[in-house]
Amino acid sequence: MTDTATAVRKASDYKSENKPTWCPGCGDFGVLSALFKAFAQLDLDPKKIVIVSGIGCSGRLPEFAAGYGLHGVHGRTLPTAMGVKLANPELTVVAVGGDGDGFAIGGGHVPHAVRRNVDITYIVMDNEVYGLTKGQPSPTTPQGMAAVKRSPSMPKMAPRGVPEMPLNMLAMVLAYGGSFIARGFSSLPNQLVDILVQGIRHPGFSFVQALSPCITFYDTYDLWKGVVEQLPADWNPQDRVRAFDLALNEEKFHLGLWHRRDRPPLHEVLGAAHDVPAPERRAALERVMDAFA
Amino acid sequence: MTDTATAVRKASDYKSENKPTWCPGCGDFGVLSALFKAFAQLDLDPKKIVIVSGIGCSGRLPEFAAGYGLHGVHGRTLPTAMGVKLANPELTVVAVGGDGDGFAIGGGHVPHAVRRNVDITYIVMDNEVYGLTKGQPSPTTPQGMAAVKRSPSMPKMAPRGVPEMPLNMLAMVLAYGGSFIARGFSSLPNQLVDILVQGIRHPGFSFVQALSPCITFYDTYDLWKGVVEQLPADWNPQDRVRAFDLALNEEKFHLGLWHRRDRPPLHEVLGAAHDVPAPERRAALERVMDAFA
Amino acid sequence: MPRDLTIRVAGENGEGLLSVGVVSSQAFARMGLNVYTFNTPPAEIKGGSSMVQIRVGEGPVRSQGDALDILMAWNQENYDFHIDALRPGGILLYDPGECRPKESGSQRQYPVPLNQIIREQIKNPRPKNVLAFAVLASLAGVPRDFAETFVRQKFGKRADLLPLNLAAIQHGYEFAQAHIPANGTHLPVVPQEEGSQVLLTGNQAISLGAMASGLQFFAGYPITPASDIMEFLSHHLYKVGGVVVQAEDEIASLAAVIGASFAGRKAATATSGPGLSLMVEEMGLATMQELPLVVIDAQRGGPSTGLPTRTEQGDLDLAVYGRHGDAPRIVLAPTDVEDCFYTTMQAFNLAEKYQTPVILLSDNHLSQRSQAIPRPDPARVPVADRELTDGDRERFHRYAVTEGGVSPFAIPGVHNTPYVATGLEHNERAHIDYSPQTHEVMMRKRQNKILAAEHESGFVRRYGPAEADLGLICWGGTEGPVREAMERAEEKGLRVALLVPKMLWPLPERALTQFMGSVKKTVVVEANFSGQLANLIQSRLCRPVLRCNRYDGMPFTAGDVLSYIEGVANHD
Amino acid sequence: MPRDLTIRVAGENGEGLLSVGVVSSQAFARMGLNVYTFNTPPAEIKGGSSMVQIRVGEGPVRSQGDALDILMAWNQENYDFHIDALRPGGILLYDPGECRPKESGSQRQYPVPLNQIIREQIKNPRPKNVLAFAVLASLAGVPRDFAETFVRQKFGKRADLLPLNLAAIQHGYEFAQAHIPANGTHLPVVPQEEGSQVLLTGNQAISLGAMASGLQFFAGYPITPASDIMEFLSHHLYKVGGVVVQAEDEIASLAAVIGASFAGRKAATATSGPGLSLMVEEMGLATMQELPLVVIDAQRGGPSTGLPTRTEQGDLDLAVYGRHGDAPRIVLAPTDVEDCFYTTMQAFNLAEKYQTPVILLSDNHLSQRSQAIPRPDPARVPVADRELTDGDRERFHRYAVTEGGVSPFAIPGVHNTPYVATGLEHNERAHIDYSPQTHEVMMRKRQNKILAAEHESGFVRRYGPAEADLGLICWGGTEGPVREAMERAEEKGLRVALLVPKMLWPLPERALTQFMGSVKKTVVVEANFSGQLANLIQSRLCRPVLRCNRYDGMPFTAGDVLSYIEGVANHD
Ligand SMILES: Cc1ncc(C[n+]2csc(CCOP(=O)(O)OP(=O)(O)O)c2C)c(N)n1
Ligand SMILES: Cc1ncc(C[n+]2csc(CCOP(=O)(O)OP(=O)(O)O)c2C)c(N)n1
Ligand code: SF4
Ligand code: SF4
Ligand SMILES: [Mg+2]
Ligand SMILES: [Mg+2]
Repeated sequence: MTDTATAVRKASDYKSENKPTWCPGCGDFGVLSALFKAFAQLDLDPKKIVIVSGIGCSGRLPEFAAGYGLHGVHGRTLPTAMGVKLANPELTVVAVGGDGDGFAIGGGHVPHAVRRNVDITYIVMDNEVYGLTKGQPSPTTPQGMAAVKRSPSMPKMAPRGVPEMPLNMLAMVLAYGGSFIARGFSSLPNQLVDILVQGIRHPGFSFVQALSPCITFYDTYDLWKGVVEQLPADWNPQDRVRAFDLALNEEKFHLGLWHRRDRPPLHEVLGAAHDVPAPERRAALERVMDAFA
Repeated sequence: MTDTATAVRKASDYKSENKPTWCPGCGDFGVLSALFKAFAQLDLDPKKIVIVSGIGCSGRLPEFAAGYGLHGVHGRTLPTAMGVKLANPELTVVAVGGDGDGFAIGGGHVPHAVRRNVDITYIVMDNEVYGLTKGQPSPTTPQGMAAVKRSPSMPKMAPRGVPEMPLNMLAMVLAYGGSFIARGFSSLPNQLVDILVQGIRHPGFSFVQALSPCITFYDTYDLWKGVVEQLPADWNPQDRVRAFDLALNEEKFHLGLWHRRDRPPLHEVLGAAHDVPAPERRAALERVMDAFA
Repeated sequence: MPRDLTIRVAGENGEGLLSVGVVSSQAFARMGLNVYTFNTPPAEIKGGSSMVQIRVGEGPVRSQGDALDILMAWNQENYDFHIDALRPGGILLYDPGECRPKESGSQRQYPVPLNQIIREQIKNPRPKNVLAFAVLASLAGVPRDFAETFVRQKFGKRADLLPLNLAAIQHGYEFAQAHIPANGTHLPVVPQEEGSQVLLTGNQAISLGAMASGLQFFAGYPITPASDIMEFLSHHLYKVGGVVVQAEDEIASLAAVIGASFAGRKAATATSGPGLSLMVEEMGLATMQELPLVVIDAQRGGPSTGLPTRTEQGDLDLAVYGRHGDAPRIVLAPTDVEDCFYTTMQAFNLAEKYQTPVILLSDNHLSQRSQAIPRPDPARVPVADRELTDGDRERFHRYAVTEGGVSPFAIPGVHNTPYVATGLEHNERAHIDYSPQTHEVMMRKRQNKILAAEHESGFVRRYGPAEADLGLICWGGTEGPVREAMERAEEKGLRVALLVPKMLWPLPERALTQFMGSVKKTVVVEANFSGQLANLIQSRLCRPVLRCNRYDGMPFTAGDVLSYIEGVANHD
Repeated sequence: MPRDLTIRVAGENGEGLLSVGVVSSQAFARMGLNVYTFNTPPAEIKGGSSMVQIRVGEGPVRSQGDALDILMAWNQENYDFHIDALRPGGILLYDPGECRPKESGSQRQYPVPLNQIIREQIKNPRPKNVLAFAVLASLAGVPRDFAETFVRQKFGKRADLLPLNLAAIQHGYEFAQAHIPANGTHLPVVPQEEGSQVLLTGNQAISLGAMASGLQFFAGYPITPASDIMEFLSHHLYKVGGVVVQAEDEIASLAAVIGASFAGRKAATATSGPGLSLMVEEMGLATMQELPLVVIDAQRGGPSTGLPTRTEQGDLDLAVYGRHGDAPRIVLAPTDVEDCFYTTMQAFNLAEKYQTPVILLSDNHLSQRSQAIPRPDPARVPVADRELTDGDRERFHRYAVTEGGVSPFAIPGVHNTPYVATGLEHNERAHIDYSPQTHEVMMRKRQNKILAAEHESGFVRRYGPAEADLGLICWGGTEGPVREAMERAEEKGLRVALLVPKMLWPLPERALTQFMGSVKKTVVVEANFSGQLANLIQSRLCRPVLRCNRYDGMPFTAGDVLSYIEGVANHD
């Protein structure tokens, strides 16, 4: 299974005919190209890929890729992706979206996708801001005035500083019982490719926080380049408690595979839709009806 | 501030004229009477209490209490309670609801109420089942066949066992950054009263998981009586990581104050609605309009 | 021999009251009789006063009945509450240990010491339901050996319960035969082929209809009175290759259904008003992405949380108009339990044929009641599937503008024609496109496609003479009592016709226009306050209609409708 | 001297294009002229082609204008796209370094080397917007010292920018005066009292109206084109004792608003179609609990995510009918920027008076455009407050059935009359009660209360002769172009009248009936596909109307409506 060696498809095979509409310099470009490379490494057939997204700059991603895409409404990527996967477990299902899409309006779906261990890869393109709606704070925007100082255009909404403490998505997904949790950075594409390859291969819910700066409304490039750091050399991805500790207390952004554990994916526990010949289906139906006769 | 000594109101003063409609033996009776006692200890004026609830057996609680109540729709207690509190921070706002109300349909609101540190007390009456809709599994129902064995009527929905891993609410609220996190048991009322008194006094978001068995659809009385245990004597409620460790790995239900930290509540950071004399308001409005002339 | 009997048993919930209804209706159905039940659950989960009503007869039984033929009251409170519903000449059975009825000149009163028999003879409270059943069965002419066989079949596997229940049959029959003269209460045994009749609730019939249509994905969230569809399917859908998920809420349910439909499966969810309200945004997406799917809405009393265990037809407006922007879909309403099966099949078929969400409007009363019906025959409705692309990448336009507005569908993993379904405005190739031209063309495509469904046949039923003085229009579960009222009105010499549209959007305008042209006055009968169908008809046809509305949470009775009809008739 | 000028500037977004619109409209407004802007933002966040349009004149300016008087094209692509919109005799200004126009016999063409001036003379790209403004201002007759004073006021605090912008004014005026003959393009300076006119967008006027009404709690979630209401209020509401929360979604927004209203504050949220769809369940709760609150819906192109930056009037059905069960509320629609202020005040007043949610329907075009309007006077609309209980515990019935249906309100912490507001059916004392009697009474109470609002005065405007051949009806932001078309039709000798209901639910039936009686034919003009107001009128009045719809995401022009009017007139 040396995918890189046997790969017949190139990253560029996963490009669609639509030119990305993102601002030049947007971090999302890095995520998109990492995804193309991961697909190529895994040599996935585009017709068996479904990318599900919500609304946001990040949510436009499926249109720029060559597979199937479902660009749904704001915040509902995860249950939608679950529907796709349970309808046909042979598909590779990738869900993508922003920090707002995933952790504000969509935040109620994350715990359930995680606990079900739906076999999809979920990439949150975290820019700590609402990009598409032009610069309001998101659930991950840092608290207080600091944010305002970093970028004069941000946040529109909080003249006296963002009043809320930001959410910590890694700690949250750990608490939900996530079976694959990783963090990458759009400006470090090789690692991101690697994480995505592992995540797609992981049989279960793979959570990938992809730091992906918004150059227009909250430019964190310089800041983030200064604070990213690899996970310690002795990191044990089985150790959930240490991961929680780090997530809550890190001063830097640690990149890499934070946590991994084996749990059967939902479609194995619950079953999935599958074809049954019509006569068998008919017979089964009649047996059910017999009970009411 | 020895409330017990100076209290002039009795627990029975907080009873409304409506007789509870719960099944005889329902755990929710214990929660209700603990709440009455806590109100009495704090000597709260009923007209300054607002109990906000969603839908569920547990959601009926406000009608049985003498204060103001807002019995809203399913799953929206927390933002509703936030509206009440920000409208008038002098009110004592208590939100109550079930495990489904809070962690299924309402699960998206919990992280935000917690990170905002809205100054309310949120009691989740956790019976690990959907009571009002007659016995479907909830987000806290144990996974697999075990549940079915414990109670033959449960779960209606999962003939081959609940496929999902249950959510761990304490770990979740810890990950969200909760400032007051405790667990009580409806069958141990004294401790629950104590927790509620502390929670109501705590200036910020107080999360109380109240184990409260559903005698009709998932009778866990015997089981739970056997597995509840107090937090260890050397417990340090500041230690978030140990709390997370215990939450994830406990085989018993540990009762008591799990975690506490100081953070200013939302209405102090953001401000709240308050009366301003009409001429001042008018003058402020004119100043705003001047900028557009 | 009576045409039919309307029997009500009222008592404390939790004493097996609800199961008296279940046992009796099963037994009557086995006798080959028509059965129609009606319950009002109490506000409490356990305990509280409740009643079950069974109407049973040889001829068609179209509604829960008006005045009662037999009332069995288990205690004083229930006697007081229900006695006025007993018709003159009707039979009151009461437990003399619990209840002291007032003297009545016009009603026959018999004490039935249920609790005493339980206490002293059976010595176990469990079979109170079967005891009550036995008394009623005896009165209704169910042969005792038939009742015994029934109990043996039902409890045969429970060695602890069988003897108790057989004893209950014995004591019930013996008591009844000794103390209650069965004047004019005996119903016939109607020979029937084994298995040719089934006793189903509306929700069961809908679930079976969905299975027969090829449903393979169901996601839902519990809510009264729709939950039992999900429960039923979770027990059975896997047998036909399907899967059921209990989602975290209704939005997630519909989102998952959208995902599954996009991936090529027939998919559905079921909910009630509050859930449908939450689904509004995802419904618009399904219209925009042209995805086939079915949303079942078992309406209950509203607004808001309302009256969860009561009935109403208050969600029609929401079903038709609940979307931002012009996002049409098809709305159907089955009319009785048998029709639930077939109309559900049609719902799936139309969803596939028009690549659109279809809302199926049932109601609490229809969902929850049991009716004995001829065993459904799936072959009567040929199953339709969505039109698929031929897989030619160059030619493939997911939203090709075609004559009928329907464009070929591509299935991930199957067709080598990937595309992105988006909720933003898009052109034929599914690319995002905000140009005025594209928006205009696509608006027309989506709208005209749905409006074309008006011409589907089989969605309008007409009853009565070709020309009439009064034309009734009703929809959904209200059909039964209205038909019954119409039949009674005919007996009284009134010329009444009835039109029942089962498709409510698009509205079958031609049929309605024709109908309204054939009657002197039109009345829309529906169980809501504002006259939602009446408004819809007026908005499309600009012809005023009269309105007969019930909005107290109770289903119409035939008597309600009849007195309205007579009132209108006398007004001329 | 022209009556007014319609000017369009088209180019790459991101080169300061949008701010040409802002600067120009501010300067024109300071001159005392009427201003009306119109933009179409590109699909991209940054870059992409875009245009800004400003119509400016001394008399009333009611719409964005039809054919352009002046087109300024910054590059070839934009020239190609927009040149057809220039009227015969109109002026084309183009950057000769970027664009090569075709010869035109009927249009005047002048090269304006914007980029060259920027490069060679100003040596900084920032003030391209002011340079473009200066050229246009010179053409439109803005005195140069006036333009300079304006720039000094605007950039006075930015020592880095002021000299650059003054240089842009200088070069722009000098170039224009030297090379572009200003034949018939000079507009007058209209003396006005300082501060008596303000330049506001619809969203700003709504926000100010809400502040004037006593708004003290706002929760919202960002969404185009409503976000700037929340942003505006987050900067200003605290000054009047209010608080603003950005919630996690729209459901939470409305839930919080419900909580705040229950606690006695005036509360509101603002959203667009997708958000309104999500709010449907909480809207029903607010009706059931009889809570005053205001939901602002800035409609955008639909269905689904649709065309977020385009305009449509497609949410009327949802506003009126988007609820399960019969849960009525009041729906209002302001018609222009000035009206946004006053109608918002009325929305809060009606919410308080009738203790009901009120939906205020604006639209993208109305929300985002700027208009110069007389400074709003809050005193023109006296502020109303909800009726409160006298605090008598015995007498207090939260849902007392009163003549008008409105019951006294109790405020937690203030009144010693605690009660529980529930979404379940309840009786006068607010206790849960499913009895048929209670449900019936309460249904009537809630419905009739809202229907009574039909008799509020001031929500219908009528224009034109008392009797007319053609009666137009329109709503919301469509009023401007329709009035303009009507005026032009009158000039052509056609007899046209116009009725504009600002209250859409309950529908002002009396006024509509009277109006339709005074005209020979009625046409409903609205920017949606299905004719949502037309359907509503037909459903209530049973009188057929003609329909004039635009559904391509663009606002009506007066020309659109005029040609429709002429078409109908010629048909007779
Ligand atoms: C129901 C609904 N509410 C609000 C919006 C408006 N909206 C679009 S994207 C977005 C948030 C964007 O932020 P994020 O999810 O972080 O994505 P980003 O643009 O930063 O990639 C919002 C609020 C919407 N489309 N639908
Ligand atoms: C939108 C909506 N969906 C579903 C329901 C039905 N419903 C009522 S309560 C409930 C769950 C009850 O479980 P839980 O919250 O655990 O409360 P409990 O009854 O166990 O106290 C559900 C699904 C509803 N009322 N509204
Ligand atoms: S606004 Fe920000 S997130 Fe959106 S495309 Fe531009 S840079 Fe990227
Ligand atoms: S069903 Fe369960 S949770 Fe509900 S009242 Fe009865 S015992 Fe309590
Ligand atoms: Mg973001
Ligand atoms: Mg529960």
